[in-house]
Amino acid sequence: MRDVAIIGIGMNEKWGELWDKSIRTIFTEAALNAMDDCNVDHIDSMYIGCMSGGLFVGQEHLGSMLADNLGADFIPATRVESACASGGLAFRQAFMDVASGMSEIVLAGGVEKMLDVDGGAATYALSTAADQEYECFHGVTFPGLYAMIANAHMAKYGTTRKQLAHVSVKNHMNGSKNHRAQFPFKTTLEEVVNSVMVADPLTIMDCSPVTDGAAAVILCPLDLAKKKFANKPIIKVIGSGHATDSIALHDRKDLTWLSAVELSGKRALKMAGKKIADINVCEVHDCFTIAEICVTEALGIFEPGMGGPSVESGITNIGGKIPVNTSGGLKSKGHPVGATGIAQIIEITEQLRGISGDRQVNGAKVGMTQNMGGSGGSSVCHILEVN
Amino acid sequence: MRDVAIIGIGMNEKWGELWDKSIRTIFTEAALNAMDDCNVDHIDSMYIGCMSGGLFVGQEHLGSMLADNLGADFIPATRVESACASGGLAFRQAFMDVASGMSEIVLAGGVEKMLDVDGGAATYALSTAADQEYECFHGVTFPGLYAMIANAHMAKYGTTRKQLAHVSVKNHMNGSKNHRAQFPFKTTLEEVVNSVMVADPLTIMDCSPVTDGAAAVILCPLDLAKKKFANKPIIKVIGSGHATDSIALHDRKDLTWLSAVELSGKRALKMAGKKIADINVCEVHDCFTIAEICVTEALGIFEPGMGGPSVESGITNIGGKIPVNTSGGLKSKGHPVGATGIAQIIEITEQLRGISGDRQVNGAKVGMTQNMGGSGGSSVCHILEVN
Amino acid sequence: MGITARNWREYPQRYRLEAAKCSQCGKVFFPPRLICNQCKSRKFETIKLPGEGTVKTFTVIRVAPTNFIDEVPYAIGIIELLEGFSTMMQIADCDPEKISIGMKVKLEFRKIQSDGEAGVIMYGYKAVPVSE
Amino acid sequence: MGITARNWREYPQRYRLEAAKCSQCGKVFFPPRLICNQCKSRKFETIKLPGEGTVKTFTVIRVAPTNFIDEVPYAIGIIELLEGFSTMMQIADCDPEKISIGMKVKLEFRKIQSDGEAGVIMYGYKAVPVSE
Ligand SMILES: [Zn+2]
Ligand SMILES: [Zn+2]
Repeated sequence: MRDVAIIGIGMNEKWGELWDKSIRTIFTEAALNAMDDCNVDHIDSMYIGCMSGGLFVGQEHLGSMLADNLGADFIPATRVESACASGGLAFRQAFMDVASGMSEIVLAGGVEKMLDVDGGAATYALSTAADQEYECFHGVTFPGLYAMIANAHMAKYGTTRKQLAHVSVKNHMNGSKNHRAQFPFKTTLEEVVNSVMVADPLTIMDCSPVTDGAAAVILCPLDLAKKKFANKPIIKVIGSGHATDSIALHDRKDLTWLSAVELSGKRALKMAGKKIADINVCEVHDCFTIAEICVTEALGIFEPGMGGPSVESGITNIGGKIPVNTSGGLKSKGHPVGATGIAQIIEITEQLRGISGDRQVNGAKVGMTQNMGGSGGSSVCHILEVN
Repeated sequence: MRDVAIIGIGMNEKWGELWDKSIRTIFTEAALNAMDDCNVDHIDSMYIGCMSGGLFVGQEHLGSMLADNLGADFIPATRVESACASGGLAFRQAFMDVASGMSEIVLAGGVEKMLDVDGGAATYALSTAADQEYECFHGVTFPGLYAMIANAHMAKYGTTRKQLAHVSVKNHMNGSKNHRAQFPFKTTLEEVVNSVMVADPLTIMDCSPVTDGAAAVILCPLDLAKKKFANKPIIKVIGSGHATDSIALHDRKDLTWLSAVELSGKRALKMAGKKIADINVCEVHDCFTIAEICVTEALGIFEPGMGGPSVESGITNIGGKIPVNTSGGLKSKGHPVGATGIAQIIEITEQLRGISGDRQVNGAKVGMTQNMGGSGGSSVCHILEVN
Repeated sequence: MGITARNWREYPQRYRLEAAKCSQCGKVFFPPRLICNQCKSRKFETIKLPGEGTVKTFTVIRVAPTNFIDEVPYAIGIIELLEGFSTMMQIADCDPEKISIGMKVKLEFRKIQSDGEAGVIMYGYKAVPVSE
Repeated sequence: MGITARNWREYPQRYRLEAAKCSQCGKVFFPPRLICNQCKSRKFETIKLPGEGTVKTFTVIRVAPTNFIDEVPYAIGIIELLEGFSTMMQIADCDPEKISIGMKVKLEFRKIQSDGEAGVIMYGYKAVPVSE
């Protein structure tokens, strides 16, 4: 396998309620921004992460439509789906495409247009990431699934309501410094705890929002990057890991443990030849506050049960020992499900380039992303290193 | 890139209206049949072609659900979509996974459960392969799009109504010898021409049916195949090509020419180091009779405009110079959209193994598949050779 | 959402609470499967799930999917029915505030939802507290 | 199918028949785009599409999607409005049997469909034969 580098990154100017733009427009914006970032005028192939073009905008076959709208005539363009991990998985397939020697300059993008439908239709679309027949049939929602994980975690480890809130407060603090964030406001423990209850114990301020948005990155062989794209720091993709688990939460032995996250992390670290302690900055899937706590445990950043106390201690803040979700995370930046995994790659790339401004983690050399599908039915991790 | 071989193949016993089985069951049946065919008890990763789990069965995140149901705990499992070319594209990604050195034993599967919804919902789901806002908005259907291609082809080249019917007659003749086919009956030119009109000039007997079905194949490095799986003829994957075109039919200069098919074919032949004349047997995307005519022209099997006269002459029959759709094609075998591309690979694999019985093409050494998305917005081709 | 065959197909096993028990290692699957992920056996026997269990975890849904909006708030949980086997269902006939992990419940057949479009009423199991 | 914002957004350009013409090479795009696939320019000027054109190809839909079932049979075609620029629309006000490739048509604004669920009526352009 060839070594692979990230040479370009791009997003929409801002994520949020992009009523006046269609899915083809928001994707093309992000893709052109990524191409401009590295000054390429063509790409050889393209991968698109999108969870449900069918249910959100009545449009499948996005490979054809989006390559067409990008003016990238006749290239191979592949749409990849793994629920909310679709973006991370598109990046992984693009990585393989370059690593295999099949293509040279490859775009990995993600997009979701979630606000073209009303709230009920969006809730239904998101629920298709869970087991329709044996979970959703009974009236469970995604906040409900994570709320059950939260209650199990609190019962097993004594995790507190306040510790959950700390995740939201930290991520909004980080997001307040990110001009692309959908909700760049700060919040407090009291506001999080006292917001509208969605599924006990999770309030609306424990939940990531519904978002329109897109993101794209450009990959190429490391050798080519060194030769032609060395005007910016070159970011190497040194590890990729992907794992699945049972789609239904109730089929897992330990409801507090995300095995797909654990295994995708271990696989990525093994390929990278790194230990978790080598990671300087991390973007993880905080679709709900409890998710960030469980993920930091499953990745081995903290011992089982120590995710809550750790976020409370400030160790995951910017300036802490291992900053988590410096971008603001899904919570503040927004969560257009197919685009999230690519935006995580962009945040780490910017951190490793040293251009994160107020959010910069000093001396960041190695970063990690973790992108989750459903209630933990799939997970994709990547490890990036500045050359 | 490593050389890659196909070692196992499997389908459901029969395709058709599988009312009593869910998507998870029909996929698992096909996957277990493929694993049994080569006697492997585990797979390292999996790709699933499915056009619209969201709209057909309200279930996305199929990677997680189907790996889980196959008992393949924690493996990477990736769902891939390119409308009706989803299966071919899943095969291509599996090929890259093995070729890159990332995985050893990989399953490429496809599935579509189209009959859980009523006809109106199925028509809507299929229409999401076309441009919702500028094609479907006006009331066009997929038969309608191909009917417009047919009328343009008839006007430009003098292709006749009878020549279209010949495609259906030939494919039903072939399918009558395929026990897995949904509609294994024979038909006549008169029956095709005089059936219920769907979109002029196409009758219901010019159209492939709505089908429940799944298919799966197992790939591994050629070296491993020679070492451990040599009890059956080893089928090498020698070429893979993928291309896109505008999603909207009206955006193409020549409405009779499928550029994505042309380019995907050329790319696959180039990788294989073969010419189109080297192909002994071919499975192509006959979603409508006119499609087979246009595809045989775009692949360069016949000159532009000669697809109609060629099928009329019998040259594409079993026993003809270049047999096309020996399986019965989408028309007779059925067209569960996500599974079709994998079933094409299975037919060619059986032909090259020499186990096609009454459908066997004598002396077949090199075969080709062509799988189409939408009205030609994407196309995936593969070339297989017996070792 | 216009999906019909699915629910017709799933009804019998939901009504009868029929699961598949691996003939080799004993692992229980609901719905039934073709292969056991624990021992790779493909032989199963049909068993009837017990009608009682305990709450492993739960929540109270206060923002519901369209088909359940009239039921809000309602409790839903993961119920352990056998050692190592659990499944999800609503917890009915009790004050959501009184539900706790470890609580004993029994299963009853109830209306689960009505399909917005077709108006079809769908039935299944719910858990209700066992009065001690 | 519950999709609302999309149609609200697409209406203005449908009503006004506004396309984007590449400022560099002149290629016309409808709907407007951010980049020209012919010359890669990102500069466009807004033009109004002509109200007349010719039929490049057509068909008569006899088995229709749910929202169009009441209209069956209806003709639909690809209409060339400018040299090298075509788009799709229904062909109305004529006997479907009389339509032919090369026929001249003009564009009119009509009701296109009503959304089954919301009952929203959607308008757009249709082609009608030019009486010679
Ligand atoms: Zn077992
Ligand atoms: Zn131009």
